[in-house]
Amino acid sequence: MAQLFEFEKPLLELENKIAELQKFSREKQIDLSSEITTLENKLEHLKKTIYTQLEPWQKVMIARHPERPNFYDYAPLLFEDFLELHGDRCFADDRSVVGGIAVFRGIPVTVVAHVKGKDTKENIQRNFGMPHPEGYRKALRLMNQAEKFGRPIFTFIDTPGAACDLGAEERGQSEAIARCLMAMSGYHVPVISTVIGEGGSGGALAFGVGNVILMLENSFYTVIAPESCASILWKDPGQAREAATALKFTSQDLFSLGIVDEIVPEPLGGAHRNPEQTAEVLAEKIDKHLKALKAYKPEELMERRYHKIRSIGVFEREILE
Amino acid sequence: MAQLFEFEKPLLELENKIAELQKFSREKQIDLSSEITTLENKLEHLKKTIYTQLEPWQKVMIARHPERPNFYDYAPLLFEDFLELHGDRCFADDRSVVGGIAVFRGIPVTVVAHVKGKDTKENIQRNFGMPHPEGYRKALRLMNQAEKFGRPIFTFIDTPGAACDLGAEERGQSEAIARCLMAMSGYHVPVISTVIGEGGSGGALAFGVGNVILMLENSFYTVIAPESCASILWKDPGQAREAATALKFTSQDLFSLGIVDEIVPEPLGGAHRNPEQTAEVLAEKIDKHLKALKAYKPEELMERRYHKIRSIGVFEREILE
Amino acid sequence: MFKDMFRKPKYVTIPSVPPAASTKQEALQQPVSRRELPDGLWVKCPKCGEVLFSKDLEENQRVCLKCSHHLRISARARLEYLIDKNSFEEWDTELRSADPLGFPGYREKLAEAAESTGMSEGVLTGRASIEGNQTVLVFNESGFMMGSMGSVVGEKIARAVEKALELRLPVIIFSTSGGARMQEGILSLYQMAKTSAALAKLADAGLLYISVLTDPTFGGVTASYASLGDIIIAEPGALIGFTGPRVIKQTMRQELPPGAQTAEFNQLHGSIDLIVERAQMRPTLARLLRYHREGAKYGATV
Amino acid sequence: MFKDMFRKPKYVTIPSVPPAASTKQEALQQPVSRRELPDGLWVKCPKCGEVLFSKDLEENQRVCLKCSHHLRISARARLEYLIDKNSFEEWDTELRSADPLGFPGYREKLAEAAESTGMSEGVLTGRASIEGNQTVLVFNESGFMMGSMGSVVGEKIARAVEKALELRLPVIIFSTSGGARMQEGILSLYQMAKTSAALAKLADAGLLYISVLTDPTFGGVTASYASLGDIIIAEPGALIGFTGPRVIKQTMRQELPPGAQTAEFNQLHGSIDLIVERAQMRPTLARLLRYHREGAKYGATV
Ligand SMILES: [Zn+2]
Ligand SMILES: [Zn+2]
Repeated sequence: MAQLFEFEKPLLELENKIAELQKFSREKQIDLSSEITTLENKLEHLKKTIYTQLEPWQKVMIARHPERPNFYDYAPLLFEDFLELHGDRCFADDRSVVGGIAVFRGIPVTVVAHVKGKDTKENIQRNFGMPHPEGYRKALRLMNQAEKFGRPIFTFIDTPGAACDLGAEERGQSEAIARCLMAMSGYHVPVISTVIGEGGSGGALAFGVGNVILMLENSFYTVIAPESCASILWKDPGQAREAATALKFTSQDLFSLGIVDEIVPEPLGGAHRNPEQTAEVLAEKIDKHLKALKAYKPEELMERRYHKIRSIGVFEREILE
Repeated sequence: MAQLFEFEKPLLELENKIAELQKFSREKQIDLSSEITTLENKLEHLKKTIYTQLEPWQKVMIARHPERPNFYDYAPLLFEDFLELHGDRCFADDRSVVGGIAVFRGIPVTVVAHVKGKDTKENIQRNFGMPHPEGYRKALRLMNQAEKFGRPIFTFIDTPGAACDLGAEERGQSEAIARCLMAMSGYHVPVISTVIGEGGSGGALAFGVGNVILMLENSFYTVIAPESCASILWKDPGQAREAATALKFTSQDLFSLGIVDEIVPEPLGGAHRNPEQTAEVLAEKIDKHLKALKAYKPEELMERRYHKIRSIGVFEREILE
Repeated sequence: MFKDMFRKPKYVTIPSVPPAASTKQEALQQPVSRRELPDGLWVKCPKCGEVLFSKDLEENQRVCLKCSHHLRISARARLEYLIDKNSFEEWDTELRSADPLGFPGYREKLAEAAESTGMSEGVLTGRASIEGNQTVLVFNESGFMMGSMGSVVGEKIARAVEKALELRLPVIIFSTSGGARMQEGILSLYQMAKTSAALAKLADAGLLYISVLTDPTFGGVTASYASLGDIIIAEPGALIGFTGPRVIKQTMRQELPPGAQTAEFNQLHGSIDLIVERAQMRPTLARLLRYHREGAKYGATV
Repeated sequence: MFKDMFRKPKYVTIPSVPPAASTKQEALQQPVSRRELPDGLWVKCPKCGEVLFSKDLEENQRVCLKCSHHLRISARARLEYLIDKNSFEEWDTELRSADPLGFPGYREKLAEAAESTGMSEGVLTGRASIEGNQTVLVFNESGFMMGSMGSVVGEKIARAVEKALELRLPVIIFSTSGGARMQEGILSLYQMAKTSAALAKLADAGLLYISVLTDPTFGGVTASYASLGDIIIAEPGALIGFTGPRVIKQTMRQELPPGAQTAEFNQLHGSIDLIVERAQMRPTLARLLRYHREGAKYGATV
């Protein structure tokens, strides 16, 4: 069973009680079905209550859940075929970024994704999903090829943020991110970006310039990690929970702010409870948007993306006398 | 006075003899002017004989002369203004490749050049003029900007060849050279390439895809260093002199083969005897060709360059019965 | 006055700074902001410790007379040092930050920043000439919430770039910033994409963009417009990077080598075309503008 | 027979291999060249030393049955393993190397190479289908003067690429080469530029180019067409680089780390998209060709 968070403990207690009753009923041959049904209804109700009223910090916990499906989990569920391609042609193959060509409902597409590891060893290989410059450059190379060959681009965002070490600085991490932003804004193919887990700052945004931006229900997408925000604001990373609320970074927040086009519902309790179902819903959403984008010519796809990004921002206008 | 080669020794002897006579004549107040004039004529004649009949290996020695002017020597003589720009935006600023924007007879141009050091310290900084991948990538970046801004490109070739160390391999030296070749073939601006010293293999060619290819008289441009050729062919690097002849790499050879459009004459004895004069002649040649290229539209400049490069090669055709 | 402004719900009105066209002159006659004029007549160099006569320091464009350290400088002072006298036409002065997330303390911080800098936001945009060369100019103001980029900074830059496109003028941006402005959350993050997208259009149109990095430039600003210059210039010694040195130290659990993230370090690693001293900035930019003037193009001389 | 050919001054005539259209069938029925069929029935794996039954080895596409080492393979054998039966149309078979520099021993070397490989030059070009996907194909022949590139190799590749442009077909090039062919001097060097220029046109036209690197690929070939693939594939263990390991050792005065310049090393350093075992080459290429088929494009399905 999946690792449980504190706020999920009442569910476990109830589940255990039901299991006990079932065992007792079986062993003693006593009919407790009505009691059990009552408890099961109660459990169902409690689940809905807990999972539909998650506060932002609880969503962060779900988004960072070690068993949360990553791109590699979704790839075989979303695509008929996926061929991973490697390297930035310049320095290295960054394992925290995965890309290649996939076939989505008969259409070849280019995919680019952050990938965190599933265990410590893999996390070290993948730098915990935090790309170095060569990761962005690999993605850029693959996306440029998608543009060349007229393939739609699907990006999947799932990173705590850009790498923070000296090597990343030396090799021009800033430039690498900026080039992704600049290039993505100019593509003539459809770009669909989905936040599937953590969307951490510039490292996430580098793959976020989409015609369509989707978010899995329990993912978050933020300018700064809540811990860092709390550190800066209140000199106390322990107040990450408060920062998580202040930053307005849940899928619902981003939908309200007009950044996210649609929220992809997750199974109760989170994507890790049922990756297949999550992928199925996600595939439907992507398919719907991809079909809608077919209405536009290449030039229009580019212009519409530009205007989408261009119009993000909220400000006031002073009236000069 | 410039370092002398073995084949220049007879000139030195004659020069010494003339100096002796002059001194003697001065000290003893004896008129030796007719003897001196005779010797001076003989010297002039000998100079012409030696320097116009240099064998390939002697040209190699002149091209590699430690005092041979490099790009930095020519820049202030060729251009009204030169602003060096740095870096590949990715890994490093390679000091063996120098590039920037210069003003040539009123016209801003992009220049790219190999630069060897003048002494051991500088040679270590500049890796003896042998570029690493970041050198080609800097050049490519600057040349791409020239294309963007419609500036002519002048390249100056002067390298023993590409760097030969593991770092160069790791960072994709082959790809970096190949990208230069590919990109240069497609530019819509005039490209004028001049071999000013050594033109060593792929590292030289990376800057050699010009609409016009010029060579200083005593420079050479080769697929392989004569020493390496001798090693492979005769298992004896000592036979470099023979290899130098076999490889047909002097400016006259390349002119005959139709690779080089024009030879830029050097002062008797080599460019290092009079860099100013060399630069002046070179500037005239470049100016002439640049003016001639103005007859063509951007698309034509590209197509003509393509056909120039495309038509290089000599082969036979078997007649099938 | 500024505080009042930020408490009003939507459209607010203030009559004074930053100036409408009529007060432009006045603004230019105020070469340095209050912040930079020390209470006393003496300023201590933060690098070498030398105590300098503040008038000498200002005359030297706030470059230490002893160690050549480039002290931080306000957007308006920089503008002064750079442009042809009275040539500046400021744009989009009426834009003001909102508080779209209702972020704790944000409105107060904005008011304080406005108060201390005399600016309405962390960026100044407009057009001017440098040695006779017309250009669009953008200056971050480090004194305004560390030059951080929120919706207004992003919007003003995007507008300036679009205006350059319309006028077919080059763009020069002087960056100094701590990064994206946390208080506007995801909206700030997407200003990186917005400014980069505008610059993509400028590049497509074949227009020149010069990025000048000054101390300090970090985070979302470095990872967007600041790194996209056709030519990238930095002031000597300026600290430039994505992640700040403290965070790197924590993550790597080791000291950074001396000189890490300086302009010189960045140039060595290929990120920067030129390091230009403040006194040379004006002639260098003029030179680059001349190189790229439409009439100077090869094609144009046919 | 070949020797005679190279002694004649300009146009020479030979009736047999390589085949005109009529003899194509025959050539295809000869799956491996003489060189690869050992005198005996046994072959020793150069990597693990295992002695293998030569028929088994051929059936396994010359991949060691014990250690999976990929032994070198002739251009024609590779073609055989790869394409749909009888689908190959060979191009430009009539081109022959001249000796433009009068280089010592060159004509003899050419004759020997022709004799030992049964090929007229170090490259095979043409079109074929792979699992029904039409493509232009190029194979270097390592047995022909180490697969070195002179005027004919460059010309045949440039023509094949230009033909692909005309036919709007993708191009797949299998490289194996010691580099540019020294015996043709500067002419060989410029074949690097020539092949790269042709590929630039192919790229401009939006056509796919797949580069497959096989053991060994070095020098001027790696630094031109071999590194310009939209997708770059390598066979496992293939040695790939610009400078050969011996020269690097001499220059650096140190041993190379184990595995340096292998396909795996190159992939780690970002140069290679995919490492594909010989047995998987056909389906993998077919898959990539399908992805890029005109009809498979997003626009085309509207
Ligand atoms: Zn000081
Ligand atoms: Zn074996």
